[in-house]
Amino acid sequence: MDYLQYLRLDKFPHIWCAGCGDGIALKAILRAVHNIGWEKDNIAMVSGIGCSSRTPGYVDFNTLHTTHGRAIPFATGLKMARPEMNVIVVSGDGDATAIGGNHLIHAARRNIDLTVLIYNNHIYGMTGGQVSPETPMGDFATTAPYGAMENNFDISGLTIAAGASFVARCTVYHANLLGKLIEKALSKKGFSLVEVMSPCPTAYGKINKKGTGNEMILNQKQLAVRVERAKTMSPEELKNKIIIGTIIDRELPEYVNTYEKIISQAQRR
Amino acid sequence: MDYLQYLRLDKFPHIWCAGCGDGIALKAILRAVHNIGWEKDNIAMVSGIGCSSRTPGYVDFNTLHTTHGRAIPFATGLKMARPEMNVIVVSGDGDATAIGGNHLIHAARRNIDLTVLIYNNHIYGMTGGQVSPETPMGDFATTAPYGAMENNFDISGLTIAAGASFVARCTVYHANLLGKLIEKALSKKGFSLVEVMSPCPTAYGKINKKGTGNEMILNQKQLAVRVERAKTMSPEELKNKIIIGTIIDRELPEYVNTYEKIISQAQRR
Amino acid sequence: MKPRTYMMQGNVAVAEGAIDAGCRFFAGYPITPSSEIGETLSKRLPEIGGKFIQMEDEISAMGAVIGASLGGVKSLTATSGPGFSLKQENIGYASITEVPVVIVNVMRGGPSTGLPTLPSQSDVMQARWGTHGDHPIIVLTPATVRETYDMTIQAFNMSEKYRVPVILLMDEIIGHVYEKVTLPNIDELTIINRKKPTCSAQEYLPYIADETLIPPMANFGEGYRYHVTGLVHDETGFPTNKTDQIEVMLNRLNSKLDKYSDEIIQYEDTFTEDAKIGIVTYGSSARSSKNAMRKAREQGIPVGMIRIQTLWPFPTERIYEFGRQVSHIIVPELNLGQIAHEVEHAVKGAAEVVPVNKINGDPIHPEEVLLKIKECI
Amino acid sequence: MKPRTYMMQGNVAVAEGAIDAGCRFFAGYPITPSSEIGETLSKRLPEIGGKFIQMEDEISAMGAVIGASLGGVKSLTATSGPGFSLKQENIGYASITEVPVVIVNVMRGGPSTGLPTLPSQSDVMQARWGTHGDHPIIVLTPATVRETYDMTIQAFNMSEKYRVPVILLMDEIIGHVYEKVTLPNIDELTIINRKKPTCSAQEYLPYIADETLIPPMANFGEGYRYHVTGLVHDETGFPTNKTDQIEVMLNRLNSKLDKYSDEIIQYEDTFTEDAKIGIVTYGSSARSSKNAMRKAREQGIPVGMIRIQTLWPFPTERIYEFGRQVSHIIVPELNLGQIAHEVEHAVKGAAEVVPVNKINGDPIHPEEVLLKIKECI
Amino acid sequence: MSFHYEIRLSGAGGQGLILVGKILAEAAAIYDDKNATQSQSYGPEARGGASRSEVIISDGDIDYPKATNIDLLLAMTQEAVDKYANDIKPDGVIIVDSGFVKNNPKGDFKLYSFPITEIAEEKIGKKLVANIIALGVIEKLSGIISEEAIINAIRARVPKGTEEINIKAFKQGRDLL
Amino acid sequence: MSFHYEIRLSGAGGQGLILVGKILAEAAAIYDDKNATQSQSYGPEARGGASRSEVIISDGDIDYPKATNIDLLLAMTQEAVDKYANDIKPDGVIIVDSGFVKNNPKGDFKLYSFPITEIAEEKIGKKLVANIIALGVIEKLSGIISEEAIINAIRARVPKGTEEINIKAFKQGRDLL
Amino acid sequence: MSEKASIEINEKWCKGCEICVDVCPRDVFEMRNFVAKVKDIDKCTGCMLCEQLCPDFAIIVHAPEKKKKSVSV
Amino acid sequence: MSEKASIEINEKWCKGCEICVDVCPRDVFEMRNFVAKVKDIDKCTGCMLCEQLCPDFAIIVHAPEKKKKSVSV
Ligand SMILES: Cc1ncc(C[n+]2csc(CCOP(=O)(O)OP(=O)(O)O)c2C)c(N)n1
Ligand SMILES: Cc1ncc(C[n+]2csc(CCOP(=O)(O)OP(=O)(O)O)c2C)c(N)n1
Ligand code: SF4
Ligand code: SF4
Ligand code: SF4
Ligand code: SF4
Ligand code: SF4
Ligand code: SF4
Ligand SMILES: [Mg+2]
Ligand SMILES: [Mg+2]
Repeated sequence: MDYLQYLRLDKFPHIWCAGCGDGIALKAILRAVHNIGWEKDNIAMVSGIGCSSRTPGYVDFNTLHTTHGRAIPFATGLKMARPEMNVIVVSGDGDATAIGGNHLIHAARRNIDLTVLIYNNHIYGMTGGQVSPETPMGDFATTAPYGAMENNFDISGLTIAAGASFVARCTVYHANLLGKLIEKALSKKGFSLVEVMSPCPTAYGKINKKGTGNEMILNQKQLAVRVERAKTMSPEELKNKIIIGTIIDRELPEYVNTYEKIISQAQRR
Repeated sequence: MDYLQYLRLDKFPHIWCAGCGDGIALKAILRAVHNIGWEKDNIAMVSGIGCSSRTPGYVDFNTLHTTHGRAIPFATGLKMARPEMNVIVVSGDGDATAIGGNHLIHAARRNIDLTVLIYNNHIYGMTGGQVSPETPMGDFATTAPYGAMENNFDISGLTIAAGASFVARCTVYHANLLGKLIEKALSKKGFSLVEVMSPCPTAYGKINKKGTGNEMILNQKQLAVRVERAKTMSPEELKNKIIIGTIIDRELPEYVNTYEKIISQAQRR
Repeated sequence: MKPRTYMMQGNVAVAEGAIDAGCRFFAGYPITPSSEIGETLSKRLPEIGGKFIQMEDEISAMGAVIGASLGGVKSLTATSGPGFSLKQENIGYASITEVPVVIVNVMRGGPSTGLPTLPSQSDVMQARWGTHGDHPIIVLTPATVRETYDMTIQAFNMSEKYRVPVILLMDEIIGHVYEKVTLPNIDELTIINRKKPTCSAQEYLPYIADETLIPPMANFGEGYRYHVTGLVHDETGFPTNKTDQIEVMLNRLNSKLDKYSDEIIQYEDTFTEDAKIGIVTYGSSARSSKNAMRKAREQGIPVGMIRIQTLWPFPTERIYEFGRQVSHIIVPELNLGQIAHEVEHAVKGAAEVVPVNKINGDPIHPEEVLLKIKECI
Repeated sequence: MKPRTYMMQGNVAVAEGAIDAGCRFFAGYPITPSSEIGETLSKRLPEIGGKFIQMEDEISAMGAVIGASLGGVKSLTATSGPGFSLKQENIGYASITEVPVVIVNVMRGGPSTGLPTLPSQSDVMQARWGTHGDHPIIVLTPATVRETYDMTIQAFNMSEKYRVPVILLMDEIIGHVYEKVTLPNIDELTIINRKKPTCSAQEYLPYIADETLIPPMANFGEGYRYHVTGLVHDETGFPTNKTDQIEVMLNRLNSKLDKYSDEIIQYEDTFTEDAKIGIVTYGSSARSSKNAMRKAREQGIPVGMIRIQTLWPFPTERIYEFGRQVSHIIVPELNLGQIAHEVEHAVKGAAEVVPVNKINGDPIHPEEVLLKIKECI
Repeated sequence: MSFHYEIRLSGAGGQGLILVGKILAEAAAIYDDKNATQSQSYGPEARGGASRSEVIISDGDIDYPKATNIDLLLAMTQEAVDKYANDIKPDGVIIVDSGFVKNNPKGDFKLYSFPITEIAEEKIGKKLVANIIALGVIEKLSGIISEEAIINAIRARVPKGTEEINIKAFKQGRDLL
Repeated sequence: MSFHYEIRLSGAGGQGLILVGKILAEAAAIYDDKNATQSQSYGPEARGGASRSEVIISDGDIDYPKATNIDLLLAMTQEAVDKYANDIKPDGVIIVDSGFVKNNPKGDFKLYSFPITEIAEEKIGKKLVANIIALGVIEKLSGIISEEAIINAIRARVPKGTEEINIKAFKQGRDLL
Repeated sequence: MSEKASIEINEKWCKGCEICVDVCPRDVFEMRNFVAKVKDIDKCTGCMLCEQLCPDFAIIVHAPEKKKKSVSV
Repeated sequence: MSEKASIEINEKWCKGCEICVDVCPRDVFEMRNFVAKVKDIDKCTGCMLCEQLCPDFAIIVHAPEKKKKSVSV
């Protein structure tokens, strides 16, 4: 397919570092959009602040780069104002689960028809490598010079517990699968989430001696385990593995839809 | 036992309405504290804003009535400053899961040694009965004149997914069990949470025709199912039931403790 | 059309004004003493095809109204002090992205949780300066229920016309008082909607303005795909770090309202022609002051009053003139002199500024103003 | 003791100053251009038994420092504009509960996300008025790395002494510049700690003050059990709705700093004795101005400068005097005239106030100030 | 400023005094075509504690919507009467519920004392309508609003289905005098 | 204000120019006992894009910590030299990496062009030390900081274990002249 | 402590919610003038339910010695 | 479209991350002067991996007709 038709070409080359996974994730999104066949005019991409959140600037949709952590509330308002619009949120692990954690779980609870993509690079990339709720315990960061001391969130588990309809996880290495999972997420009516494991060589890889971007991406190949296979493995075997695939896919009442029904009801009275 | 020794008697009668469950919950807390035998000087009770959050004003501990939703961050700072102190957070369903939802899940993730009590009355009591993330779908509230349109959080599921060590739920009717569960929670090293189902006749009961406080409390007797029994029941049977008891109790590294270790390490260098 | 006469609460007048202004989206979070606005709209909006959402907090409510407005739906949020503090970051976002929104703050006593049920006017400076960075903002303040209705409509009109967040700053007294109002017929109202681009989507530059200084605004989903960011951006809407582009952008942003100050800045003169003693006040304090002024006039004291309706931008010129006319300007307000300070700035020493401040939760009593008037003779 | 001479960044000087002031707790959330403060402390604090926590956002960071300070540990948080906006609600809480805390805002260009890496001084008014309600606050602003160190200590001292949140307002230039500094020896420092109650726990009333107006403060866990609330409270610390009690409380709160204005308000005079043209400025703009002033003096122009160190409370009296001495007061600042407005207020028309404003992300250039100086001759 | 009448309704939260205030104001303003304002004071945030509602009725503009010179005070608790009796203007009217007010205030006013809540329970069978009985008393004693206007306002303001019982209570109150 | 020297180091993020700035400033201030400031400009938030670091060395106070009248410019990319060559003062010095700068600027300055990055790769075997080679060139050409001071500063600033390779690179740079 | 239970009701704090009336298994309470009163103390078993469930701290049960031990609080 | 794959590399956008070099199963790429170059197009099977994984949109693979169909994008 022709990615370029979806891009704002004059903004390229993009700001992401050499070997950053965010560009790979963007390609997967574009394949998904292309396969579904959505009109560019009917797509809004909303983000917060972070490297990942720079994504909307590069795509030729209706794009909204909001404040740190708040993409989901903006997207919620937009979706309610224009239910026919396909609203995609792109967010970083810090943006979505640190400062924006509450909006994430509430959107999941409401099961509002948004698709949220969280680019999880285990770090605050944009601001130079501070610890994030997704930094594995013991790993280093500029604000974790003794190693991260906190547990991290299982983003999938958390959003499922909060009420999401569709949740998946994938690495950028498995780009093909990633595109398909995003396609499923976009097609889902209800709150859908894809956690995209995206290497950040600059702010996370270096300080943790994980190598350069290409090395980190190749490493994902080793670490990834399909959800189906993971079910047959023990917790020990799964340690440090990345489980990829669809984690949940269920039918629940969608918020905007429910609201539209209430409106017709209220207007009938 | 003598509750009065723990109370600020000159503040009584308290502000809670006739038949409000919050006073019953407070008694359960005091029994738990009494049984453990903590010194009043070593207890801090921290709250946000709401009817439930007025609790600290009535007890003769170190008490801190903070801003709406933010009790947990204040408690976090206090606990880190004084690890030897026993820090109890009292919060409402709105305070803890709406505006304060992010702090709740992050404290659970850190597994910091706090005990959080959420008085769930399915409503914003203090401000006159607006819908809350805990208002059951279809129920009425001053801001849900057509019935609540959103799913609600399963507070236990959410905090377990976030990383809590100990999670329990109880009704105020089952006051004796409630006291014991709170005692367990207080004794737990790590993040512990008890969801206290507390009737609000004024702001929730009336508009939803659930009767007066005494009727609502008696109703809890009908609705409650012990966690052990619930395991043997089908989802249909469990519909609208309140599962009470210990939902999870597990060992995980506690944050302040980990930090103290890091300090000795850093100081040794 | 049947006459629209009601006993109406100020907060309800906001809701009704918003509906009549064309508002079809409200996102908020309950807080005393503003909650009735959301409560009313939760009922009323669905009846007319609009939507209400109670968000998880005030930050997200502010985000949601900006998102909805970008989608082309006029949007309102309402709060009080603590929530207003939380909204500040996103108010700045609306300001720099020039997305029309209306924010109501029904003021209660502060700071912090303060006096949740008692009246105050102490968020006046915050309404101007609460968010970081220089930014344009309009702040209106009504003194009656009827004016609350009118000003809510005005707030939407200004917001749409100038692409700026407009704050309706009320005090608890105005928010909660029930008063008899006769509302104008819908067809008598002037309703302003945002100017849409007339050029093609290809030609559209979202932040380029003609001499009006206000760029036409395309709604998301209407074929004009563009980029919106809270970073300083150039005329294309994309971030820039170039000093000359930054300058063009921020200068237009921060001066666009100057061009319209005549139509934005509103105040009401009463008995000012022959006044030797002046009162400058606003909101519920203007009601106390009016009462006091009537009594003073009955006693032959030549008092005149300017009631400020547009707090920001501040009517500096009018107050300067007034300062040169009168010996004293009494400034009754339910705070420690926030507008008095601004009046002092405006009069440049020409008249003596006499603050009447009250922050104990009681409204200013007409007798208190009367006393000051007499002291000024 | 070995001489403490280093090349040090402004942000690192905050961290080192905090440590030397006795700060042992930092809670924050990263944001450019302040992140180095937290980064430094994340390493340094554990080495000396202190604790650092990166909270989930700025709101919770602000809450955590108040909680820790109540526990008796001096506490710091640091941020920049967007985070500063988010902290406002809890800053008001610290203000009304009189819990000592220090908040650093390293200013970048606003509004909103604005210009994250570029310098600015545009949060000056927000630092005073960002939270709702009238409230006491102290705002200090340094111009060199060494002064940043000193002022951080001062900020803690003032915060502890007056039980008030103190804001250290820096601009990006001061935060990021590396400069040679020689720090004083630890034993030469004056360190002030909060006054503790001397009475028994039974007698302790947490909000009753003697003529100092500052109530002694018991730390949580030290045997004085009391209640802290953001509601307006009486002397016992419990909420009150009684007008007379509210008045006592809020009046003391809002006037306590007045009593100490002489020691709080700091500014630095350079060449002012014989000045005919004045400059009033602060932070990095004072460095540009000083450079310009030197050049002007070389050309025989009698310029003098007041560099404001305490932005709030504002040195109104000194500026008023200065206004009567000089013909013009030039006010260079990286915003649209926030302090110029205050200078205008202070001089009451006596001197002409000439703002030099820049908001394009560039620092003010000495030549620009020099130009204005020449225009004023 | 020819006609100006100030009413304060005071008691405890839950006694329905806000509703009485609204009915009075609406009756005067909408059905009797006067000007009126109604305002109330709240306890902590929106609930509990003491309750106070004020109605001002005038044929001119009402600048200041708070009562300063009270013509008529209704006090449904002892606390209320103790607190507010002094604010009454010379020769004003105070109505108390004798079931709750045991110590009658003394001063330059006319005092009317009835066991209002008891009557509600006994005569109407519903404690809850005590407020409406009081409304009847107020109407009769103040004489400033027409009976018809009040009945109209009651119909408009009380919950559907309770109109008749409330009108009965109102009449019961009028009949006390 | 007798002695005052302004250096601008420009290129791309990742080329280590900030480090060079810090070493220069530290060498001058701590080991050579002059005054010095170092400042830098950042891309979006803290990452990526163009990089610029400025060092001012003086024996008096440094009021204004930004370069206004540049004595020496190091440009490691074409973009950098295009952007900044004009800011150089008459007779100033420009050093470019000829591997990246193909179009040399023209003007009233002395231009020195070396394949700095290539040399780093070929002579030291590490592309990464190009910045330190440049530092050697700067030291030699400016002549304002002692070699010893710079070597001390290098030791203090570079990651442990890389001191010798960096000093080697520094000397390599000096030897280019 | 005696063999028989005794109950104190703090009428100033009682808000008349009737919870005690409803929950007492032995029908010990009644409402009078909107506050709870002990109707028949003899029936009381000292089970403490009323005390635990009175939201207003208005009931204190002095349970008989032997019973008290069996109640874990 | 031809029977043979062809590859376009946009050198202006290529940041030299070497991902293409590492992931291509047929060793088609090499690095030259910090940017990727096609070393041996003949080996290319048109599997698209390099295109999907180049983060900089710097690679376009024109896959051979028949292969293309088997690749789902
Ligand atoms: C309110 C606020 N706080 C902090 C920041 C600074 N900030 C910008 S991006 C970011 C974190 C980015 O991390 P993440 O979301 O994981 O995105 P990444 O850059 O790693 O893709 C932070 C803390 C901000 N812009 N606004
Ligand atoms: C920032 C802020 N927003 C809103 C409020 C208003 N407010 C006070 S309590 C409350 C909700 C109370 O509900 P909950 O936490 O469930 O407590 P409850 O009263 O039901 O016990 C709200 C919205 C506030 N005080 N501060
Ligand atoms: S800092 Fe990390 S996340 Fe950001 S662009 Fe670079 S590699 Fe990607
Ligand atoms: S409003 Fe509800 S929660 Fe609040 S005190 Fe009354 S009954 Fe309890
Ligand atoms: S102790 Fe038990 S039996 Fe006795 S009154 Fe109370 S509830 Fe009834
Ligand atoms: S439970 Fe308590 S408050 Fe309720 S009626 Fe009984 S004694 Fe009174
Ligand atoms: S398409 Fe496949 S085989 Fe061809 S170059 Fe790319 S990765 Fe290699
Ligand atoms: S993957 Fe793309 S950016 Fe990386 S080296 Fe290959 S062509 Fe260049
Ligand atoms: Mg990240
Ligand atoms: Mg609740």
